[in-house]
Amino acid sequence: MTPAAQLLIGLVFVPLSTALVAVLLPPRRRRWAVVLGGLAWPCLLVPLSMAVAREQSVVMVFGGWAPPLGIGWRLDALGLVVLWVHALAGIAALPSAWRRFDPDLPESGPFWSLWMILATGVNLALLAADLFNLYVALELTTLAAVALIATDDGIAALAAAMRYLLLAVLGSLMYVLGVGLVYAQTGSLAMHQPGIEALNNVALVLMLTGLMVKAAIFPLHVWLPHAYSNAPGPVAAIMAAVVGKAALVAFWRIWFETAEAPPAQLADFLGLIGAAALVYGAIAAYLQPRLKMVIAYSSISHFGFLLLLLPLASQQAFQGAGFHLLAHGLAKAAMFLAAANIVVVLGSDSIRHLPGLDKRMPLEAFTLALAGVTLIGLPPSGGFTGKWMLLSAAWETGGWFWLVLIVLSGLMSAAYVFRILALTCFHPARRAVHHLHPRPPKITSLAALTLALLAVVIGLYPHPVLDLLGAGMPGMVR
Amino acid sequence: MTSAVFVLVAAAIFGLGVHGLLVSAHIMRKLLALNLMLSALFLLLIVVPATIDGRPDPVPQALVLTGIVIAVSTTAFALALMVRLFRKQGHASIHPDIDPRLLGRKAPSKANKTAQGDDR
Amino acid sequence: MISPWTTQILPPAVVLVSTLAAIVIFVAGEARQRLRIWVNLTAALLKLLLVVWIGLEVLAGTTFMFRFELLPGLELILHADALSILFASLSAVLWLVTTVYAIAYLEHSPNRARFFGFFSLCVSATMGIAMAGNLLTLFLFYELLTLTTWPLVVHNGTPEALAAGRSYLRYTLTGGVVLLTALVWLYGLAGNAVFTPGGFLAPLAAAHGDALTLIFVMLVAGFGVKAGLIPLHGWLPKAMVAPAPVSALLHAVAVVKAGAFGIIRTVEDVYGLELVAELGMRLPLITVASWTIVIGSLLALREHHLKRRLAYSTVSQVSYIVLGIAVGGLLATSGGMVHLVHQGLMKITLFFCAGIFGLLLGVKRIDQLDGLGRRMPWVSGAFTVAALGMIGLPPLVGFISKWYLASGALAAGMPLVLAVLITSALLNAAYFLPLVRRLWLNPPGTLVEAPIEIGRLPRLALMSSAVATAALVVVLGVLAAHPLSPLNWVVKIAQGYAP
Amino acid sequence: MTDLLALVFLLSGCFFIFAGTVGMIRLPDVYCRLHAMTKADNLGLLLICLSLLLLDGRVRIALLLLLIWLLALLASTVSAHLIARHSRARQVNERDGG
Amino acid sequence: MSAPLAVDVLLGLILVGLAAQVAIGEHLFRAIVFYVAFGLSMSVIWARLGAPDLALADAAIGAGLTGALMMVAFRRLVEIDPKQAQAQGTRSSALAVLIGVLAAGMVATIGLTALTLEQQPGRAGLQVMETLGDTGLGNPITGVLLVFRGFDTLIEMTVLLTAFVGSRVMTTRSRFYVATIAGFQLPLVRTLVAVILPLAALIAMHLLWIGSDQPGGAFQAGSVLAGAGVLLLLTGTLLPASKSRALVRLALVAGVASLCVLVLAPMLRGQVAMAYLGRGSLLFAEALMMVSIATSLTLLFAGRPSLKVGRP
Repeated sequence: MTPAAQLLIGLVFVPLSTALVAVLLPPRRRRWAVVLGGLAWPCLLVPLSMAVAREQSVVMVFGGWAPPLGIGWRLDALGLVVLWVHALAGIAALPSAWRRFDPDLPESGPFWSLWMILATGVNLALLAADLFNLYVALELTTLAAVALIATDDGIAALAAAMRYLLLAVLGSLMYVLGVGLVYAQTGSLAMHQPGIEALNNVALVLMLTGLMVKAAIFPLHVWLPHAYSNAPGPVAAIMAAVVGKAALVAFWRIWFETAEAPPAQLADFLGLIGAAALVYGAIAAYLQPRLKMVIAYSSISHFGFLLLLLPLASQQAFQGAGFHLLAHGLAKAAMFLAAANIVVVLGSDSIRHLPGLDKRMPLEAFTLALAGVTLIGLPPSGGFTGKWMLLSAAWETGGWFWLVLIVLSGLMSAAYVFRILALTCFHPARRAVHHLHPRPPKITSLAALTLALLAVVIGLYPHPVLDLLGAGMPGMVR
Repeated sequence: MTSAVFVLVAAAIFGLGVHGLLVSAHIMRKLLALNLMLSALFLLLIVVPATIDGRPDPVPQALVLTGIVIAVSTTAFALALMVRLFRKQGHASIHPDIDPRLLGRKAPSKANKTAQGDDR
Repeated sequence: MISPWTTQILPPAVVLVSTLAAIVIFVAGEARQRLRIWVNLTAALLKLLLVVWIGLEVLAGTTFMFRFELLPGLELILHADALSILFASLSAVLWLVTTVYAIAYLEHSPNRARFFGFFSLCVSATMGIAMAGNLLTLFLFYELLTLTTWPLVVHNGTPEALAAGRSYLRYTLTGGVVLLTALVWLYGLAGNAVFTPGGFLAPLAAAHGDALTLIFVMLVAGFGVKAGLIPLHGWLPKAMVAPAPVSALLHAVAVVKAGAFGIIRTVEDVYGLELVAELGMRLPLITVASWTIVIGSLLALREHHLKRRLAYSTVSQVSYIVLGIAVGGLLATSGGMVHLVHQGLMKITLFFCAGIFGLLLGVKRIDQLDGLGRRMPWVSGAFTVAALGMIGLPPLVGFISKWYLASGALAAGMPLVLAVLITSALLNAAYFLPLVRRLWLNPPGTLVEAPIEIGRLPRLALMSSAVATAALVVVLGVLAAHPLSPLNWVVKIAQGYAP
Repeated sequence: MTDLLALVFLLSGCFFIFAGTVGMIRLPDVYCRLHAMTKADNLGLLLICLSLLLLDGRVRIALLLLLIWLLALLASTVSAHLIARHSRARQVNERDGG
Repeated sequence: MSAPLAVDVLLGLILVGLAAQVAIGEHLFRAIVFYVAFGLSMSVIWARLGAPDLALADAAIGAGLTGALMMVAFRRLVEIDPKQAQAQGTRSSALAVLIGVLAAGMVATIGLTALTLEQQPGRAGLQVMETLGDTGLGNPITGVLLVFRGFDTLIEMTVLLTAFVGSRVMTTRSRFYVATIAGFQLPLVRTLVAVILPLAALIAMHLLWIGSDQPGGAFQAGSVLAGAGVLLLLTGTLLPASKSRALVRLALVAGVASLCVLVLAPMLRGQVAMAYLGRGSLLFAEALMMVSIATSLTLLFAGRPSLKVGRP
């Protein structure tokens, strides 16, 4: 068992054991344990990144039982990128969570262990190279996420959590049905199945639909906006950064790896769904009355954007999409953390209360602006890099429709971002709230700002990430 | 032949579950319906793959066993969530209403009462 | 001779000076007024010195080139050729003046930290445009310029300001999107290419003629938005709600000139005029330019709000540049390019004066100008000089550019263009002379609002900056023959393009 | 011979259970229903267990069947008892109430 | 039609009928009761299909515990607001019926077509059967659950733990609640407890012990114990306690922890993660899993972090 593979084990078992310890500890001590664990597992990513850069992927098999008998794990560049987003967002969320989930609050007891369980689930979902292992990972993630949303005890949050739970169960049901069909056809649950000329399309569609529910892709997105916008700030940040993306990565993997030769019409159809999601999300975001709702709907729009990888399906497009995953994750986490502070101070995130924010909370306003730039994809920013790669991929494959769509997506994001910014900074402040709650400690704002800056700066020096993603995906380029 | 029969049975149960899920507003009814659908799914998972010397393939059996435990865990959690939601909003169905607090208005007094009344 | 390292580091340095200033200003916050003023002035001076230094080096034949690979096959290039120096020095000088003016102008208004922060950012974006060594870099700073000028447009935070900002974004971001599309396409065809006099696309013309044509149209449209080519000019008059220094900067230097500059780069350094003509794009370009010149003047004639009239006059004047480029030939090209500088000086003077009138006397409309000449002789004098320059009265700068344009048009055998120039000159006269008459000859009317009192120093600063630019208008006109005058500089550039 | 016996047991067991079920449905009030269910069903179950016991004949199985019957007996006894108590308590309440 | 097939059809019809009662029955409570019946007949079908492990699990967990949890949740609703608790709000529509029928048709076609798929020779199930000999286990399902795909089981246990911790989020705030329905003072109840408790323990141990060779194992055993726990709660022998105890928390995480040990211990000895360590290790893990399953399910039923002994 190579050392790199042992690090893989660590990626799952450090958060998991942290969660167990947190359950064992008395409530007052839990957050210390979680801070340690939450800072510990990201350290593993450094050597792992080197390993992945050396040989495209790190593989391990449990108990030496080779698939299809046993379970295998595989860490590739894409998974690594999302793991980095997860790590950074998690670390940045720590101060905010520390402040929000004070041990005196009843919900703080479960919160800390649930957070680490969520981390476990996400990391596992990114590692799993086995269809059923992926299912259990996603179940774990969903359950933890729902519970975390419910830690905000408001009616809206509870209802949102409930809707999320029901839909997620429905989604995993379809997914497992698909997995069952795959097993019936191929007799194996491995994600990468050599020797199958073509996967049963019914199975493929079932699995993809199930994952679309979990990744909140347009027609099946209904759970997301309320869930994200009513969850406590740090929770929303982490979920927006990785939970949807883990499902999306699984979606891509199944599309490109499990299904050897996915039908082209299906690719175009999914691309169109992505287009619809893109437009719908942007319009909806523009119409929202609450900041966090705007951010949540923008996520839907961007997931649609990422779906455009399927019709383009070139290595360059993959690099672009992967990079956009990174930039978007960081920007979203930053925005939600900033929004969390805004809610703390203004007591609400209704955009009627934003005017004059640039004087009250300049750091938050700046964070929103920077992250917004990335979302729009204005140069120079991570968003622009991803957009550019996808654009040139679209140009090479002659996908003019996709090209125009991607270009327009920037404009649509600009619409809702500048709506917020205009209100934040430039509306005469007379209609703003007057009685303010005490500011949260500055470090929470700085954490958010750092993420936003990172999302912009990676656009200036994207080479390492792009080189990582350069290997592409098995069976990806048609 | 046997398996064909059970496939049909599973299909029927699945359809009933979907129907129940659609028509009932009560969360517990939805949960029941989902559990029905899950049972149908498990039945399919066992019946569809070919048997190995007369008994169902052990791998799907293990998967279903896992699935059953996950299902009961999810249900238990969902029930706790439902009770809490019921206590706060006074009825056991999902409303997309957004929380009035967040729009800066005063929350409706009823919601307030139920909220504080039973807390802690 | 200077070390190669310096030649690499100077162009980004020119850009970053004002960025650093912006950061300092933002961090320092609203209260630290003295610090802000000093940072502003020192940064402006430093930038001016750097630009002059680079200019002299370029004159000595040094080449400045800074490369940074943004993406594989996608480079960020900052370089300094004569043309960039022309634009850079213009912005540097006018930034210095405008800073002085703005400090005085905004003395009592809120949010000055934000204003000056974005103001400096806006300038570094302009510098980036000037120094850009390839289309991507140009586009990048062009978008940054959009981003950084928006806060200035909506600075007042009034609903009108917000509306103006919205339309500004609508136009410019759409333009940016068009540019982006064209850019992707161009990179797909030609790869990552540096600006080269005479263009680098000629080899592709045979294979992808139509594609190139379409790309050209998209590029010109994209830049034309900011250059205010009719019918893409809609945002400009609306943007007049911004404070006077902003309108001065936007409409004399940063934004509109950036658009014009982009068109120059496209025509001369990406396509080359021959290729443009070959693609049959030259005549359309000339037509659009002339059309904009005439229509812009007519619209200006119709406008009774002072700043808006100036804005429309900008619309018409900036197209002189495009016209000169499109007509081509040594004379016309230099005429167009030199107008980049000359129009900048004249227009900024006009806006300074308009701003002073508005601030001190609450004068916003034309019919309120009556008899201000006696009330404020210096300012009115500056205004008059600039206005006459606009009309093209010798020996003022306006005359020089128009003269070169006209003779270029004749040299290129385009009498129609000459007609256009004459018409526009007449129209200019028609909408500027009445103002001059009102200033000096009409009896003073009653003031709309009582003059607000500001300190002597700020008042002096306002006046002097206006007078200074006006003086430049005269001096550069008189000394046009001097070897370092913009004219000779431009002629050198033009020789590079149209020998 | 044993098969015959088993068959008789089985059929009678089925009969009792059937009777119990009918009683459960037909009889007027809780107590009668409980009466029918518990008695008839337990007897029926016993008979069925006996018949299975005869059919199989292994001691271990026999013990298991016996255990099953005892458990069922216990369960039904307790549940019947509780149900009866509960309904009686409710009746008392109603009488006092109205 | 042959006799066994007739039996299948009969069982299927019963199952569908019960499902219909659950899905579109009038009263919620009756629906729950019917769901329990549904689970039981489901386990009969598992037995019929030759999957006794599933039969046991579904009878104990699917029918018994899920039913118990649903009933107690229902009782809480009634406690809070009897009127609203039953409020159905079912709006039956032709569209819903149509969609249901379509879904059924879809599943039927999928299943029937899947039946016709030809099977790969090297599929996992066959490999399990071949490799099982090396592990010295008799029950292939235990082999898959704890040896070949043991990691799934680890996550599955974590899911159970998560369900408990997650429900704590809600229950920390809600009012204290006692699930007792029968007074402990009744002598009969006392006998019941006195008889059932040791018996349940015995059965659990039995299931655990034979699990590696015959149907049974940690899940079945744990759910039997959990059933006993529910009985104790119902009879008031045990009462929910809001003061969480370290011992209880230990019992909760023991299962996951033991599986973690199964994964990590081989690595300490330089082997690959989760290398097979022999039956003893499995028994150890399963015992702890049983404890965890029993504890967490009982506590989920109690809706409290801990238990205390009720005094008669």
